Amino acid sequence: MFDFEGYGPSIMGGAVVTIELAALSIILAFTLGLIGAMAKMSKNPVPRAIATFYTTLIRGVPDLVWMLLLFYGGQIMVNSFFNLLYDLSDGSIDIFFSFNEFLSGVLTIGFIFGAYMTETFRGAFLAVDPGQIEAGKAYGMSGWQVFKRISFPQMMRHALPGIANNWQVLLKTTALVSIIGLADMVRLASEAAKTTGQPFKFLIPVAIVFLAIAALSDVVFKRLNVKFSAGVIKG
Amino acid sequence: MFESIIEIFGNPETWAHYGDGLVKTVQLVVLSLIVGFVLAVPLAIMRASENKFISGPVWVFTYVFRGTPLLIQLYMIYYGVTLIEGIQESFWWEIFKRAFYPCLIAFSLNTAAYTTEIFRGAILATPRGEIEAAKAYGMGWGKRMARIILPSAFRRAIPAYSNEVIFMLHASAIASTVTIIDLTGAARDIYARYYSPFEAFIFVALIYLALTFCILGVFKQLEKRMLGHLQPR
Amino acid sequence: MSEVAPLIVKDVHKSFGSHEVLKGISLEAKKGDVISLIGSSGSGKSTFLRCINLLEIPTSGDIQVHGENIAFKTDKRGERMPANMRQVELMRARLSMVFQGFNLWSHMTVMENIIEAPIHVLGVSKAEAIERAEEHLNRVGLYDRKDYYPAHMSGGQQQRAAIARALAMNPEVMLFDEPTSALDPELVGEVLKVMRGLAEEGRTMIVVTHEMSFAKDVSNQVVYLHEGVIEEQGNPKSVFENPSSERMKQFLSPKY
Amino acid sequence: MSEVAPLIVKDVHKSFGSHEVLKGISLEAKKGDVISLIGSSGSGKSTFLRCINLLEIPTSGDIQVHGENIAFKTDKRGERMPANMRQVELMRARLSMVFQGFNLWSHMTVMENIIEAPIHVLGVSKAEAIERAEEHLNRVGLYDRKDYYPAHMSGGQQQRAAIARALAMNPEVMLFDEPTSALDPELVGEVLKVMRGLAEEGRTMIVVTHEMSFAKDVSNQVVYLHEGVIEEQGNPKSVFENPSSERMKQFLSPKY
Amino acid sequence: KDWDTIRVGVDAPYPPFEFKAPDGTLTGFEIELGNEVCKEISGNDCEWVIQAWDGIIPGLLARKYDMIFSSMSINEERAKRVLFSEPYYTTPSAFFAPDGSGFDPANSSGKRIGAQRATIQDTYVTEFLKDAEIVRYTTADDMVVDLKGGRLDAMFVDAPVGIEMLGEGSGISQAGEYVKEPTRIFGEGVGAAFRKRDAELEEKVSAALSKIKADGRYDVIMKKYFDFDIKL
Ligand SMILES: Nc1ncnc2c1ncn2[C@@H]1O[C@H](COP(=O)(O)OP(=O)(O)OP(=O)(O)O)[C@@H](O)[C@H]1O
Ligand SMILES: Nc1ncnc2c1ncn2[C@@H]1O[C@H](COP(=O)(O)OP(=O)(O)OP(=O)(O)O)[C@@H](O)[C@H]1O
Ligand SMILES: [Mg+2]
Ligand SMILES: [Mg+2]
Repeated sequence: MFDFEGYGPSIMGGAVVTIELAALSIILAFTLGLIGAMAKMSKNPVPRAIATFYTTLIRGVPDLVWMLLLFYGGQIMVNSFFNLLYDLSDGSIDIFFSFNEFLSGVLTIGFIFGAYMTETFRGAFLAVDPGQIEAGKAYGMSGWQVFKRISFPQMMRHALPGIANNWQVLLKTTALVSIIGLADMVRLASEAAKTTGQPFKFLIPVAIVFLAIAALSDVVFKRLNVKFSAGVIKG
Repeated sequence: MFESIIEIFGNPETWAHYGDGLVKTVQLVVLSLIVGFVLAVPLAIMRASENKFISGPVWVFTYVFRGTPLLIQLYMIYYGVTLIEGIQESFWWEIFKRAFYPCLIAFSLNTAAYTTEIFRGAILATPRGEIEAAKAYGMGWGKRMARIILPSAFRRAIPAYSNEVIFMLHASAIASTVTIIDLTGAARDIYARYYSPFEAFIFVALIYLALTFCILGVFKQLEKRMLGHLQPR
Repeated sequence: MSEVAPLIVKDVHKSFGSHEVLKGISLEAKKGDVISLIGSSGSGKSTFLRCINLLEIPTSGDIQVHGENIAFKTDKRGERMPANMRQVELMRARLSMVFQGFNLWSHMTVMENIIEAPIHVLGVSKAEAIERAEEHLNRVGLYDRKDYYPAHMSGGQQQRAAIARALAMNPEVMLFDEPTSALDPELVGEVLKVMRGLAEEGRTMIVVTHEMSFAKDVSNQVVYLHEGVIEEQGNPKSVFENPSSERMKQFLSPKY
Repeated sequence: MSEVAPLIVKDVHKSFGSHEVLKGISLEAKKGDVISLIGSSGSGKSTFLRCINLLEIPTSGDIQVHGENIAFKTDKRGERMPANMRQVELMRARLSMVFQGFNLWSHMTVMENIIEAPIHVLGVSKAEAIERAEEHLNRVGLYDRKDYYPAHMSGGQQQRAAIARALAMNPEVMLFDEPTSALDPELVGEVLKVMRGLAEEGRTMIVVTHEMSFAKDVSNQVVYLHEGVIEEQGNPKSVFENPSSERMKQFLSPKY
Repeated sequence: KDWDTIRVGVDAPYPPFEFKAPDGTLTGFEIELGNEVCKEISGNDCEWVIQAWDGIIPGLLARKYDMIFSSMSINEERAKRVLFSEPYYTTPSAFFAPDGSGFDPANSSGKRIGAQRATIQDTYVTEFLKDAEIVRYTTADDMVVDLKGGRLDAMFVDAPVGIEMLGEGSGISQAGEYVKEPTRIFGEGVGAAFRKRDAELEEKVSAALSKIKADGRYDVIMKKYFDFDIKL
């Protein structure tokens, strides 16, 4: 039944790739988002400008174009540097760097969603009552302690809906990596669909997997929301 | 680097190609937004209904179209239409043979789903008192909807809808996967012709960026004009 | 007295679930009557007013507007329903309501608010509606604000705009539900002044109010509601100076 | 009197942009002093209190905590900065502040709020922190609320929890910025009672307050601030009964 | 530099030269031949890297892999950017169209004709079939699906690929003659491609290819996939 004319196992493998890709990307996006939000709120205009440039640029250009650019161009950019070394050293320095599709996918999606996360986190940090932070300082906490113990946990509460939303969008965006050649669930299923001439047989199950992950994430985020809204009056 | 830029952009065909792509992208986005909007209005009204039998099916539609990748929706429609019995003999085939219309259908349904949810939220946010006032002045359901609820809901929906428009512009890039030469498709052609990803994609990224800014600008004006009643003076 | 009364309410009952809020209320408004409805919070004043123009459907009882009885039917789930929504809409157009929270349509300017229902419900031409609206705006002293959005006006101005909107329907009866209680004390005066003017013009009005001075000075009939029953009713002089009911005495005592 | 004063403030100035809010304020708090800071709104009371524990950096002037001077430096942009953040943190740990809006950490229970800084700033063990927290909670009458989140308590309870949090740092000096003004009148009493108790125990406290009765009855020194200057200072009896400054007389007049 | 593992770029599916079995493993004529070549040089199979055709030369230049072994026809345009080995096979290109459609390459005005983007076939139709509507595809299988689905009037591909992908009974067959001219476009056979600086690797590969051709291994593989001779 789950054989799917022999394609079943490899599509299942693709589903794992999709989930791994999404999970690693969201971690990267989360990190970049935190850094970006810090930079945007910094008093120093240089990181602020860089972060603003980053978010504007990312949000103004389609994901797919970013993928094509970073996927095809990223490696060239890195390696053209090493090529230069190679040529300058007459071939004695021969370093190269190989991005596999998976890594490129994670980097690209993480990079794109880092920009969306930046905005989410920035809004969430701004929503934290400044009095809460001041109280931390007034009790002698260092900047890092205030961040770790006060701002961050409170910020997460405000950020959670945004994170949930970004996650759902990111999940669907992973489908685009199939276009640049990563053998994720969508790619394997659509190849199978084309080869066998049965698009629905392969694409509908994939759609259902996406819906299932989305529904499951909903449940998880509801739980997380309960956890992070400890201390909030429930309306 | 400079030589290749000159080689690529010195060729008028490159510009023509991007120009055609721009036209295709704009056509696709504008048409699907219009169709999506037209579908979304009745769907949103249904979705806002208290009757589960009316709102339920619409919920299923929006949940499915918002919960799955647009790319899959596109593949299903693009490859699916060829399987419809007898379509190749009918006059419809002239329409669906080319990728444009299947793509337009996928995009329209997708944006309709998102727009439905945006409008539904805006409809439900209509102040109760304003609806009561409309009732109290003798307006029936249809008039209330047409004169009070929808006009104020549309205005409230503008900020969220502007995001949807930008998302649609960005999402339209996947049209290039089904042979449509939109902006992204043009960039892929140029890339393949000259083997230069940077020039091809950075240039197209700039065009998208410019389009995004145009959309933002238009909506900013629209908000200024249409949302005056919500801003404090 | 051969003239038909613009509004007759007969033995209206209203329950929410098992809670009976109105327990048989009857009222007749003759042309030019200004009836003040008073009573403590929760006594059912708003509910009664909303029953009159069927924003709430009375559980039983009848409403007669200018001699015409509103027809009711019972729906599938056994709930009472107007038999003919068109009739209700027409009736509502003849009983203009002014709400406590104004409920001006926020996406329309004052002018648009006022001409909306005359054009789209009564079918008046736009030119005529505007002409009349201007009169009403002058009447309530808001002519210079006609192109403002509600959010850009003070509460008192909004309430006066709402009164102009009600006037524009040229209603048989105007219903007011605590028209001043959402206003700052300074703004109450300007609205009461307009209402006093309307009363002097001979408009038929039913006013739910906490402003005893208004009830006393302006209305020709005061109705005191208590727990869904009319406890006391009559001309303001007798009601305020010689209340026969104990409850009414209590109700008046803290304030006087 | 050989004991070192827990807090000495010397000629503190503070400007925001071109607006000079504090124009040279000096103050010495000896052990057991309860100093009330009074003054009209905008006179700079909060700013002064915030300068004491460096939530605002004074434009000039010195702060000495228990004989130790806080060191300042000038940063690249020419702004005055603490030379050593570690010193500031240690100093802040010794001056516990109780805020007007309580500022309890909303994601922590009362108990967690109280043990947070002792554990993470003072390095007390968790067990010990809890033990001491329980004492303080008993002290302010909140023991049974220890597992509540701030949002689930009344304002008066929150402020008492905030006082317990400040006490848990075992501070040299407690700073209060209008500890009761965010409270409903009924709740003010419970907080003042706790503060009175602290004063009787011999705690050193600096209290910005609008409660003249508290300033009069509880403090041993009253400081009247006006436009960033100390206009009057002394024991409450003389200050309230025989104010020498015209401004102070005016300030007191409307209320007495 | 010693070539322990040779990473090889290939555009799949492009049957019978390279394609994936349902279980996901890569196979085909060039895959088997390539593995022989790699074994000859390094003792190991090649490390295959799948890359869509339109990115295959940039991928090489970016060192995603060290060699392209993917039915790449040797022509001048490409030779400007990459270094080619000796050709190792040659096949003609051909049009394929539904049976009975009467498609004639010489009279293709207004027809929808598919070609794979950036291939020699693309270059050819772009230059010679100016009145036709050219639809460009990233991969060959997309194009075949559209041809089968009736979206294309014809496609222009490497002849064995067309034959293999369409198969018997598909209702689609070759239309017109094989196309091999002009050589300017179609080149003189298919070669492995290298970065220009890796001349040493190119020599090794060319040598290995000659050896494999000479000792009969080439023919064994070829017979598995073709019933005619493509050897050069
Ligand atoms: N939609 C409803 N559903 C249930 N109970 C209702 C509803 N509307 C009103 N009630 C109840 O009916 C009673 C009368 O309400 P009503 O609003 O008529 O009082 P009121 O006299 O207008 O009081 P107030 O002076 O506070 O406006 C109240 O007990 C109220 O809780
Ligand atoms: N961060 C700031 N930036 C600019 N001006 C400020 C800032 N903080 C306070 N001020 C100004 O300093 C002056 C003194 O403010 P402060 O809060 O100290 O007054 P206060 O005596 O505590 O008054 P209140 O009794 O209203 O709390 C005010 O004019 C205020 O506007
Ligand atoms: Mg009421
Ligand atoms: Mg203050």
